[in-house]
Parts: sequence; C-alpha cells; structure tokens
Amino acid sequence: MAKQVKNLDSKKISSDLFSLTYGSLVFQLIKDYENPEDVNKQLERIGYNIGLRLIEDFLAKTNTPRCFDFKDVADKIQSAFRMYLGITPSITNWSQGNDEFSLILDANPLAEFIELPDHLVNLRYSNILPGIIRGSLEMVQIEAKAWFMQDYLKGDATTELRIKFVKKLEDVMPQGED
Amino acid sequence: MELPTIIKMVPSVILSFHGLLMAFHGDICESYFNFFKCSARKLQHLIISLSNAAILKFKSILDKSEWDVVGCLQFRMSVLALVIVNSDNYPVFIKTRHDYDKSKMSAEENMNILYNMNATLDIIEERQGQNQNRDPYLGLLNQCESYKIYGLLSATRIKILLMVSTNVSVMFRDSEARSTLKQLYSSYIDVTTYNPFYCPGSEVQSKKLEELVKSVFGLTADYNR
Amino acid sequence: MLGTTVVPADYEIGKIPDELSHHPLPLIYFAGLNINSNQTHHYVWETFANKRAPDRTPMQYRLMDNDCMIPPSKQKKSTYDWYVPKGILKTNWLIKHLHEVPSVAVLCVELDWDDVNFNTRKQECVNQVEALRGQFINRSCRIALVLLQKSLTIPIEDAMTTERASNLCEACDINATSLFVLPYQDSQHFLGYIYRMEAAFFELSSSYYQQEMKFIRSHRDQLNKTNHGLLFVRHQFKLGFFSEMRQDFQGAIKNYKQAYANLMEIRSSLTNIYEIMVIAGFINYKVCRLLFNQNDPREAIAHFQKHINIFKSKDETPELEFEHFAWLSKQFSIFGDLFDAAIASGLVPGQIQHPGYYYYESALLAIKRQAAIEPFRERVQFINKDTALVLIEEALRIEFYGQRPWRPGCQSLNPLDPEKEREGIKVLQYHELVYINHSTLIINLLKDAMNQFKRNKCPRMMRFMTVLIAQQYYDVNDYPNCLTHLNQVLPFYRTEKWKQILVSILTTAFNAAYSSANLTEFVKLGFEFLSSWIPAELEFKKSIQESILKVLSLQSPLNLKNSEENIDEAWQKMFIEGTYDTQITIKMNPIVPFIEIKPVFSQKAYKWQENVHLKLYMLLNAPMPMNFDKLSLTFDKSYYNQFCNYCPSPKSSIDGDTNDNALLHFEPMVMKCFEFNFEARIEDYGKQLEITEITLFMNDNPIKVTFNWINENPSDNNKCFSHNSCFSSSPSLTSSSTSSISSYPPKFYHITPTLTTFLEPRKPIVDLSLVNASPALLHEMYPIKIVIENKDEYSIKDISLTIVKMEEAAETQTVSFILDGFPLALGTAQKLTESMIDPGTSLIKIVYLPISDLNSQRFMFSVLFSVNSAESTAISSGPNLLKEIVSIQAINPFNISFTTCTPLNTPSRVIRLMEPFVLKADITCLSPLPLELIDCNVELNQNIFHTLPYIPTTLNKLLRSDDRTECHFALYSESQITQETGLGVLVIRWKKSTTSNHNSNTESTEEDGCQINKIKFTLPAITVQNSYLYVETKLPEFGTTRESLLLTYNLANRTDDLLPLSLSLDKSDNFMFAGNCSVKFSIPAKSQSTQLFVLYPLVCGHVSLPKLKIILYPDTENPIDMDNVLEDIVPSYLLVMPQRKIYTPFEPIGNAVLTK
Amino acid sequence: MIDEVLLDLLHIELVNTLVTPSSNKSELNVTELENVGHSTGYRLIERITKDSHRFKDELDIMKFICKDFWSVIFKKQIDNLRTNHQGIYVLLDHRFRFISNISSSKQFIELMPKYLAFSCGLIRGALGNLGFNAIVTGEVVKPPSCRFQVQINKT
Repeated sequence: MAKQVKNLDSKKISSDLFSLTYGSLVFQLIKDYENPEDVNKQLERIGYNIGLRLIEDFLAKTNTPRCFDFKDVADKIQSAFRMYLGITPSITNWSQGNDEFSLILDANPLAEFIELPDHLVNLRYSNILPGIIRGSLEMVQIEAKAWFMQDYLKGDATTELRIKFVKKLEDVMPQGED
Repeated sequence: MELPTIIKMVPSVILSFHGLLMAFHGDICESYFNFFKCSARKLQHLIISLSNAAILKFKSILDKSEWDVVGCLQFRMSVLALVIVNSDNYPVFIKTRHDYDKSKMSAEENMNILYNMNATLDIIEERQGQNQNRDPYLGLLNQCESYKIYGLLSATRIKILLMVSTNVSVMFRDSEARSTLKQLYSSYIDVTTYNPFYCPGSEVQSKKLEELVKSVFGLTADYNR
Repeated sequence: MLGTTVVPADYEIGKIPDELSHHPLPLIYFAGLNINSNQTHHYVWETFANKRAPDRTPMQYRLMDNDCMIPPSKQKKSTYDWYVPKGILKTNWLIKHLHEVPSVAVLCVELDWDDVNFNTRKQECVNQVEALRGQFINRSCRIALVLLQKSLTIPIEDAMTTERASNLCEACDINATSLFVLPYQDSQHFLGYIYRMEAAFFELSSSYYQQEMKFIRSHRDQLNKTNHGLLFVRHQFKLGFFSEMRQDFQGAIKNYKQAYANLMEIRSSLTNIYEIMVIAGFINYKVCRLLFNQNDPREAIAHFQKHINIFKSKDETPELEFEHFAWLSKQFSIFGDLFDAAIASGLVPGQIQHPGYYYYESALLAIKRQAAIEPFRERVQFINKDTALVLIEEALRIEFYGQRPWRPGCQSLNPLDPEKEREGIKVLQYHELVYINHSTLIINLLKDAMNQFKRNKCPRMMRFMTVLIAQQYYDVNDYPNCLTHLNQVLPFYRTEKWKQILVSILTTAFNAAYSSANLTEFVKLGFEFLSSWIPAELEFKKSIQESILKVLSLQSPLNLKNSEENIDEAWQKMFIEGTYDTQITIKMNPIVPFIEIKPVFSQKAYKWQENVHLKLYMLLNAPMPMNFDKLSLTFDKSYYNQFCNYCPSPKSSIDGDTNDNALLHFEPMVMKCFEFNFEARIEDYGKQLEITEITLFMNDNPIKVTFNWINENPSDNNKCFSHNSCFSSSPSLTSSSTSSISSYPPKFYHITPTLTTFLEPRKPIVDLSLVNASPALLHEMYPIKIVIENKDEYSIKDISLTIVKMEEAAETQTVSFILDGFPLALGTAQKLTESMIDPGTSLIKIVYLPISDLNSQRFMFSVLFSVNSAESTAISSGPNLLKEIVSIQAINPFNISFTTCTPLNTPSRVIRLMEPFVLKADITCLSPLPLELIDCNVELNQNIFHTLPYIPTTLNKLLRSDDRTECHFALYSESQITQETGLGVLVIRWKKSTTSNHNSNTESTEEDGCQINKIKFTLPAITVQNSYLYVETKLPEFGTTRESLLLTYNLANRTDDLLPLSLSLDKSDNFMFAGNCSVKFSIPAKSQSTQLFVLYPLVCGHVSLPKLKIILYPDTENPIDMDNVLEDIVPSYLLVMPQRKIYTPFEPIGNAVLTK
Repeated sequence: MIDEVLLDLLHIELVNTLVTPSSNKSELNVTELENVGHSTGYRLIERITKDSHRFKDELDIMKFICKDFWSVIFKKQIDNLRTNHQGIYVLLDHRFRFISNISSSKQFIELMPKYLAFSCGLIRGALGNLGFNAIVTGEVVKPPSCRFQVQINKT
C-alpha cells in the first residue's frame, strides 16, 4: 500500500497535518478552560507568539522593503495568506482614515468541515489568525488590532477578519507574551 | 433552459463543471464530450452528490460520458439502508429509507433491515481474517430475497454497509456500489477527521454528510446554506 | 389411498406428498413363490428382496398372488382433438407407477431339464405364464421365467438342454434372454446367480420404462399447445418420472425442467393459479432434489431462485393471500430441507449459502401468512363447521393435485360461480385459522434457521433469530419464554450498541416483564430504560420511573402499555403470593446506565504519609430526581473500604444543595461530586491502590436495590465504569436522543476517571556528605572524605560509588582516582568493598583525586545503594541514588627560585668546565596548610655531576605558610655547553603535615595517610665556558697575629699544551710574607705546579690577602689577564685573630664569669 | 496548502502552552501535549490510509508508520526500525525535525523530552486507530537524532 500513498498528495496531507494539529489543540484548550472566551484568548496569544517568529521567515523569503503605508501592509498580509495558507483573501471595507480594513476569507483551511457543537457557539475557532497578524506586525513596529467580524462557522455568510492600525512603535523588541 | 433554477439545483456542478453549464445553454460542443470521456470517473463522483432531477436534466450529456445515468438513478432509488460502523462495530451513522419516508418501509421491515445489516458484520469479520485481496471495497457481501448488501472495510476498520433492494428488477453494475461507497467513505473521513469536536465512537452528526447521504438515497439534496 | 381416513390437519398448503418425495425404483413383481410353505422359495425371495447390500442394483420387489389385479391401462385415445384435460397431474398416477404397475413380472417354477416328465411340467409352466399375462390388461410389462433347479450346477450345454430350453421359450412365448436358471442348491455360487439375474431384470425393466416413454412421446405430435398445455406438462413430468424410475437422473432433470418450462407457458388465471403453483412446487422439488443428488448445488439454487422469482409476485385475491404466503414459505422450508439433506450427505455449505437463510425466509413468509389471515378471523366465526370439514376432506381426496375441492377438474376460463368461490375460500380461511398453529410453525422454522446460522459462523444472524423467536412468544403472550430468549441475547446487543436494535429489544423485554408481573426483571430493565441514552418520550420514562418506585414499595405499577388485558391483577396476585425477591442487585457495567460514576484520584501517586484524596463524580441521566441511601466503595485492599462509605458531609456538591437528608439526592443531568480523604497504611506504600467496586444502595423500600459497578479491567485507567464510551458521556449522543432532558454537562464528559493510584514508598534516610580541606594543591592526590550515614531503620547494601568530573563528556574521563589504594577510572561505577551499612552507622571512605591543573573543577559523587528491606515495600528498596557535588580550587603548593654560585658561594652566572659550582633552590611554602618536605633531589642531565659522591638529601622539614627553606647542590660540568641547556629537574617529595589536623569533626583515628606527593620543578638553564687555568687555594681557617701561616696555590693547566704564565703577589701592609713574589714559569699540559708562600699577619680582623696576579702567555703579543677569573675562585680575605694570652688555672674571675 | 513553517512554529507553541511542570518538579508533565499528538495522529492516519489497502499484519503497519506516515509529517522516513518480534519496536530518526533547530548544548538536553511528546502521541494515535493499543516513548540519543520505542500491547 506504500505505493498508493506515495502518489497521494503529500503536500495536501502536510497541510492537513497542520489543521488537524490545530484542531486537537483547540479541543485540548477547551478541555482545560471550559469558558470559550478564555480559549479565544489563548488562541490569540499563541497566534501572537507564532507571529513574532513567522515575520522573520516572511521577510527572509520575500525580501520586502519597509511598508510606507497601511495599504501596503494590507497587501503584504494578503500575500502572506497566499504564502502560508494558500488562500488569497480579498481586501475590503477600508475606513476613511485608511487605518482599518477587512480581509474576506472565502475559504478557511483551518476550519474546513468544522461544525461547532452547541455549547461552543462563542468559540472563535480560528482566533490564531488575528494573533499571528498582531504578532508579526508588532515585529515591524506596527501596533495593530485584529479580530473576526464574521465567522462562517457561526453561520455568517463569510469569514471577515478586521485589522486596525493603532500606532507606530519605537524600535523595541517585544517579548513573547505568556 | 432558464439558468437560475439549475444553479439553485446543482451549484456543485456549476462550480466544478463549466462544461455542463455550457451544455445547458443547448449548444453542446463536441470538445466537452471528450472532456467528459476523459473525466468520466470524476464526473461519476460528482454525480453522486447530484440531485436526481439534475442527473435527468444532464442525461443527454452524461450519456456521452460513457456513464449510465439510469443505472445510477435506479441504484439510488433502490438503496434501502446505509450504515457506517466504526472499528468497534458501533454504528456511528445509520440511515434507512424508513427515516426519510415512513410510507416506503414499515417499522418492522426497518428493524429487520437493521438486524440484517448488523448480522452482515459476521461476514465482514470473516473477510477481515482473510489476508488475500485487501482492497477496502468488499463488493457484494450478502444477498437474500429482498436485498443485497455491499460493503467497504477500510484499513482503519471502518465499515460501510449499503443495502439495496432487489425487488426493483434492475441489474445495476457493481461499479455503482463501489463509487458510492468510496464517496461515502471519503466524506465520512472529512467530517470526522477535520472536526476535532467529533469524539471517535460517537454518532456522526454532520449536515454535510446528511446531504450526501440524502442524495445517495436518491432524494434531492438541498444545497441552501 | 381411497378410503383412508383423513384429518383436517393433514391439509397442508404446498406440502410435498409422500409419493413425490419417495425415491422411485424400478418395480418388479414375483410370481410363483409361496414363501410361507416352501423353504426354497422363502430363501430365494429373501435374497432378492430383503437381504439387500447397498451395492445392489436399486430395485423394488413385490410378491404377487394370483388374484392380485394390476390396474389396467385406459384405452389410449386415437385422437386428442376434442379432448380437454381436466387437470395437470392425477393424484393417483405416481402411486400407481411406484407401487402397483410393475415393469417386470418374474415367474418362478421348479423345473429341472432332466425332469422325468418334463413335458407335463413344461405345460403347467406355460399355463402359469398365460395366467400371469392375463393379469396385465394392455400393459406391456416384461415377463421373465426363472427355473429353480435341484442340480448343483448349470448343466453343460448338451443337445437335450438347449432343445428343451428353446421350445420352453417358444411355448411360453418369451424371449430366450428372459429365461433364467437358478440352481438353488449351489450355495457357493447362489448369490452370484441372484446378482446376475437382478442385473438382467434391471435391463428388462428399464427397457420397459423406455418403451413407456416412447409411447408417451408418440402422441405428443397430436397435441397442440393451445388446448393441451396441461398435457404437455403432464407428459413431460411422466417422462421425468420414468427416467427417474430407470435411474437416468440426468434425463430426469432434463425432462422435469422441460415440464417446468411447459408449465410456465400455461396461461394462469384465478381458476388454475393454485394448481399451477402446486405443480410448479412439485417439479421444482424434483429438479432441486435431483440436482443436489447430482452434486450440483449451484444449479439447484439457481433453479429455486427462478422458481421463487416467478411466483413471488403472483398473488391471488386478498382472501387467499395467506395461502400464497403459506405456499412460498413452504417452498423455502422445503428447499432448506433439501439443502440440509445435501449437507448431511457431504455438501459443504458457505457462510452466506446455507439452509439457514431459506428457513429464515420461510419464517418471514410464515409471519406474513399469519398476518394475512388475521383480518378474517371474525368473518369465519359463523360458518357451518360440518360442511367445512366435508370440503376439507374433499380437498384431501381431490383427483388432480392443487385443484379446488369445490370445483374439481374445472379448467374453463369462463368466470366461476362467485357464491361457491366465496364459500370455498371461507372454508380454506376457516381451516387456516382453526387448524394451523402459526406461532409454533414460525418458531420451529426460526429454530431451524437458528441452528443453521449457529453452525455456519453467523452468530449475529443466530441472535437475530433468537430475537424473532422471542417476539413470537411475546405475541402469544408467552412472556417467560420471551424473556428467557431475550436475556440470552441482551448482553451481546448491549455491547454491540446498535441503539435502535437494543432499544427495541429492551422495550419488548420490559413490556414482557411488565405484563408477566416479573418484578425483578421489571425493575432491572426499568432502570436501564430510564437512561437518557434510550430515546423515548419523557412522559413515558417518567411513568416508568414512578412505576419502579411503586413496585419497590409493593404496589402495582402504572398502566404502561394502555392495553385492555388487565395486568394490575397479575401484579396484585404476585404481591399476595409473595413470589418476588426482596433484594435486587443490578450490575451496572453491562447495562445502559441511568446514573454514571467517574471516580478520580487527585493524583497519579501519593507520597509518604500524604493524604489520599478521591473524588467521585456522579451524574443522573434519568428523567426525574432520584434518592439513594448509601454509597460505598470497595478497594483491592479492603482496609480502605471503611473510609469510603456514604460520607456524612460531602465538601462540594456541585448543585450547592447541602441539606443533610438529601445528600444522595440527584437531580437529572446535574453533576454531583463526593470526596474522600484517608491516609494509607505503612504496609501499603509501594503498592497500587485500586477501586474494585462501587455500590449504590436504595434501601428504604420493602424491596432493596443495590447498584453495583465493577472495575472490569483492573489496572487500566483508560476505561471508566460506564465503560462503553457510547453509553455515557458523549454529548452528541444524548442530544440526539429524543428525550428532552437538559443537555449533558460537558464538564462531566471531559472527566477521565482514574481507578488506581500508587502509594509511593518513602525514600530511605541516608545522608551522603563530602569532607575536604580546600584549597587543593597542584599535583597532589587530593583527599576527599566520603561519609555515608545510614539513619534509616534498615541496613543498606550493594553500595557503589561513581565519581564524574563534570563539564566533561564521559568518554574523555580517562583520569583515575585512588580508592583503598587502587587507582580507578572516573565515570565508572565502583562497588564498595563494604557489603552493607547497618542502621545508625556510617561508612567513611577517602578518595584521592588527581589535581592536574589550577583552574577550579567540579566532581559529582553519586552513591547507589539498595535497602535491605525484604519484608516491607513501604521503603523504596532501591537502587536509590544520592548525589553530592564538590568543587575544587587548586593552588600551587610551593614557589621555588634557583641560583647558581661559585664554590665561594658568591652568586655567579658563569660556570666553567670542570669547575665546581653550587645550585641553590630556595623553596617558599604557599599552602595555608603546613606541608612536610620529605626530601628534595635533583635529577641531572648528562655531563652534569655532583662534585662529591652524592647523598640524597632528606630534610624532613615542616613548612608553614610562607616558610622558606633552601637546599644546595655542589655540581660541575664535564663538558663545555655553549648554548643554554637545562640542568635537569628538582623533585620535591612532600605531604600534607599530619601533625596539625585542621578538621576536628571527623576524629582521624584511622591512618589519615596523607598521600606523599611528588612535585617537579625544572632547573634553570646554564652555559659552561671553557678555561685555561684553575687555581686551587690552600689556607688555614684563620690566622693569628705574629704567627706565620702557609698559603698554597695549586695551579692546574687545563689546556693541552705547555702553558707559560707569570705569577706575582702584590705587596700588602697587613702581612709580611716570604716566597718569590714574582715568577715566570710554564706548566706542562694537564699538569699542576704549586706555589708556596709563608704569611706573617700584622693586624687582626678581617684583612685582605695580598692580591694574586696571573698573566698567561706573558711574553706574547696578546697576554691574558686572569684577574676576573681569579676573583671568582681565589679567596681574597682572611680572618686574623689577635694573639692569645695565657691565664693561670685558678683565676676566679673566669668562674665568676661562668656562674653569671 | 498550509506552509510547513507554520507547523514548526505551532509545535513550538504547543510545547510552550501545554507542557507544565508536574507534581515532582524534576520531570515535566507532557500528558496534555501527548494527548494532542494522539488525537492528531488518530485522525491523520485515517486520512493517509484513505485509499490504501488493509494491512497484512503488525509489522506491515509499523513499516507504514516508518515510511509513509513519517514522511508525510517530517518529509523523511525513519532511518532505522528494529523489533524483537514480541511487540517492541525501536524507531531511529537521525535528524528529528522538531529538535533539529534547537541548540543541543548540555542545558537543553533536559528540555528535549517535551519536544518528543507530541510525536510520541502521533504514533500512539495512528496505531490506536489501526487497532493497536501501544505505549510510545521517545528519547534523545544525541541531538538531533532520536529514538522512539513502541511497545504494542496485545489485546
């Protein structure tokens, strides 16, 4: 049967591996903290820490110059999604101040086939994503907020990730939260 | 042929089969047929998740695709019961025609069918012992007066049983059962493995699976989400 | 057949009549034998008919007496044109040809060839033959003549015999081949004759049947399908039958199949459908049986399938539906029997092809049959029984198989008399209802099926059958039987967990228990039924729960199934008779739990004297609140049971409800938690503690119930008590159940129970301490005292020591330390010589570590030992490990400086060939601890020697910090050394002084044996110059004024040739001296000359001698002044004492001085 | 397609989040991390074997784990598989991805176990779903090479 597996798409599998692992993590966290809110926090935190490291990889792979405005940042984030999640969210709903925008995820590889049980309606399953964004932006001296406006899992039409620019940071290395 | 209805009916086709869509406008160009020929298998899998009406509508094209639509429909209409059993023989998913339409099947019949499905595990366990031919698809497992039972046994000892009535005097090809079972299996895997909230050994409760099964029973799956 | 009495029960739909199931054999008649009177005849008959070995040709023999009448054959019609057959197969035809119409008639006469009056006897014989012929009216039956002869053998063919034989045949008009001779006295060959004859008879008979068949075929061409369809079938059937008679089975199959085909061609109508079905059944039976016998089961099965498929759908009027089902059912059971018979004779069944499935189908159809007749029950109440009976008997005597008794022989297609039909059908229904016991019929079929499934590896199918049987019993209100059967399979289906199935079984069982007022079962099943896992209306469940409580307090339950049958009475009766047990124990593991328990030890393991803390989470998933009176846990160590009984005031009960009387009160779907604390016994430490049972008691009713969970897989924590994950704890499951109970608390679901914990044994009380005096000194073997102190009550043993130099990989640890005087490698465990350390004592060891460099290093000392505690597990017998780390800072013990000097002890860097010089070592002690210098020696390079024969200098000298000491070495070099080379090394042997022992805490009774250490210092490097002249001075210690003394200079020529020199001694005011004050002379090579001077000191004190001046090669252009050399080697001062006075011996002052 | 980098980073976070000091401070409590691995492995194997034939026997399965299962996770096969044919298997990975990028200096050696727990869980889960109840332990031989021991309990 080895042969058979060879020809099954190992890239797909390894991407599965991530989403499965992530799922197990979420489930474990739910066991640990019954309250979904706490779980959301945890996920965001984990995302943040990942972000801190991920940005290096991103900059290394795509030798990008410093962004000059937030639109630029948005594009970078978009391309990061393409790079790391294999999806290209659309950028919309810019605020007047161009300091706030939405990413619309038509598909979410993290939450494929997920159906939330009733007692977890408040769970933000993919909350790792905003965390990653916050973390990685912080590493390039941008303090930003990121959160889910809509979530497909909650029966919303789409999955909308909102990102808001807060302020520019002085060059200080942020420490990983715990 | 007004498009919106079709779109409502079979979005999956629209999504994955531009060809069909075109064919729908009436102008059926040869190139698509060749396309179908090469992707007959793909098409078949797709069709499994189609509503009957859709299939009939597409018949003209599908016929060209070396794939017998009527056979599929007859097969679906004669599906009596479907059971997915986990490695401990616990039924994580059971559907019988009774669940959809009480008129088509009495409660007693329903029970007997369940017992028979359950009893088929004997045969599977027998097969499990044998080492030759370890293809997951087991083929026809048992047959008696009123029904046939086809089976699939995965490497992880997931068992899927499909009961088809033989009262309908049609001879569908084995491939129907095969593709249906394979399709069910992969869908089962998706809804159970991707979803961390599913506790192994408990009943599968998934709209997505329900939809597929509904269409397997030849009942139009409703695609409104 | 006619005239035999029949009973209505004989009328059986689709039954295979005996004549059909009978195996056809060629029929042979014997005439002329009177077996009763004649011994010989009897013997002959017996051998033919009765003493039959299995290998004999299959035959059926009958004796015929003279008056027996063979049924005559009807005059065959010349034409069939106007003939309309009245039916397919006559009921009597088969019997006729099986038992009445012979193929061969054998006449036996006693007649020898050499009989004296042969001719008369011959005539008698002829008459007999004639008579015999007379008995067959137009039947072409073969005639055979057997002559029983006295002669011992068949006489050789002589003219007479042949002649007589031939005209005998002639007279009797039989073929010569039909004439047989049996010398019945030839006992030796008798059997042989018989067999041969038998074979011959068989030939005859089969030729007869063949002729019959030919005859049947002959008038086929006169028939036409339209009118004579029935005849086609009939004839074809007959052909089949005759082929069977002549044992031509393949032929038989062919013909029967053809017959079947023809039958199918007949247009079926309400009139003849039943007849067709019956005949089809017959033919199919024949075909299948033959096929099985011919070992072709596949074909048989295939034919049967075809047969069924044809008739499955053919159904008659609803009034007769039952008949159709009955017939179908019969078909299956018959086939099942055939199949089974085939298996009995060697056929191997498969898991999915064996009689079981056919019996099963048959049973299903039988059930349908029963259902089909039910509606007509009351309709046949008022029917004239007598007429009915008459008609039924008619049905049994009917002329053609499968025809209706009220219209025999009717084949017309024109509509039937509806009135008659209705009446007839009514009778059939009446018979079905009155004379057929369906449930026994069904149950028997199911039992057959069950056995088959059991035999053919289909356990589940078998259980299914059991369930169906139980259902039948239930339907006929045989509840006890129903329950016993269900209880057989319930355990299995519980573990199988197919919900719908289990629930339906439980429901039936529960109803049965309820209806039969079986209290125990009612309670058990009732409780099980309460579980939220079982989908049922909440109201119903509530009423069950209520009923259970009522029953426990000896009141009859609510009316659960609203049926008219009065169950209340049954209960009342039961209570009055007191036929119930007052103590019911319910094993909770296997059943669907209505209350779940998850025990959790707070820790995987508990330390020495730590309190064991146990939490018991409980969840009731019954519809209504429930109270219990007692809760008790059982452990594998019964001692602890006492702590875990119903605890007076549980700390936390999740719902916060803590009014004491409701302690064991549970609300549906509200998790409750009870906690237990207790201390472990000493002897149990080092062991596992395991919960073996949990029991809940419900005691305050006349009937007491205990609920008991057993830990089924000891020492497996993964499993919980409500072990099957699907019965408990999956929220998805409970939410799926229709009962609207408040949803399952996920918290409980997430709790993973732990049934066992470990009581960790205490660590032994043993100390390891290291004593060492810092600093360590470079290059010493540094002593470290290891003290292992056993403060425990047990002695310790198997002690081994490992010393590892840290921050250094194991493999690089080549250095070795010294223990008990043996060098041992670092990093390897070393077993200590001391076998054990007794309690309260301690073991002291000294190891010496090599100090190889000055920077600080850390050594880890680990001591492994095990405790000598065979008797108790409470202490961890080990190996236990103790670790200590010592870090060592080393310093240099000495500081040494060297100086080289002239013999005159004046430091000088210059060393000349063959001229002695002095090496001075100045040693300063840096160690804060006093050191003892044992000795101090030099190891010289070649060419350097000690001046005087060397004695090693042993200076046992104690040096305290900063003490200095010197040692000198007089040396000379024998060869010139131009570039600097080391002299050699200085070796100091030393040890730490023992005299002042710094640490007082360990009384150093045992030889503290500070190791003697060697330390080496490299000596300075020197050069050795060459020189011409060496001057040795001889002079007294001191001089005295005005006393002459002698001064001698020995001059040694170091060159290899004559050395001219001028020597002079300067004038001096301190001396007067005699000797030649200035001379010139030469000294031969390698020889010496001596110059003497007498000195007369004038002054006293430290006075300078007259200066000696030597110039070499004085009269050459480059003389060499020796001054600088002489300075080094010639003394230049002398101590001169004043002249001594003479005192008289009695000089008092001196004494006075002495006494001071 | 989700990039592998994310998995590595996630794994680090798993370790940081789920590994807690256990009752006796000396060793760490990796049960939760191991569980996460278990549930992941349990579900992953289901996907991997989707189209594969059923397995002949225990050894067949172990080979599958070492070849296919390992390579979809770590992009490399197990370097060496040994067994005593009594249900104990030793899997050697000379370059174990999850610790390959961690400094292998002394003070880290103690921390290594927690980087193996997840993978032990993966193996246990996979075997579990294939019907074998196993105990899986891992140890760092000499970074980055690791040894996993699988002990299959006959049930």
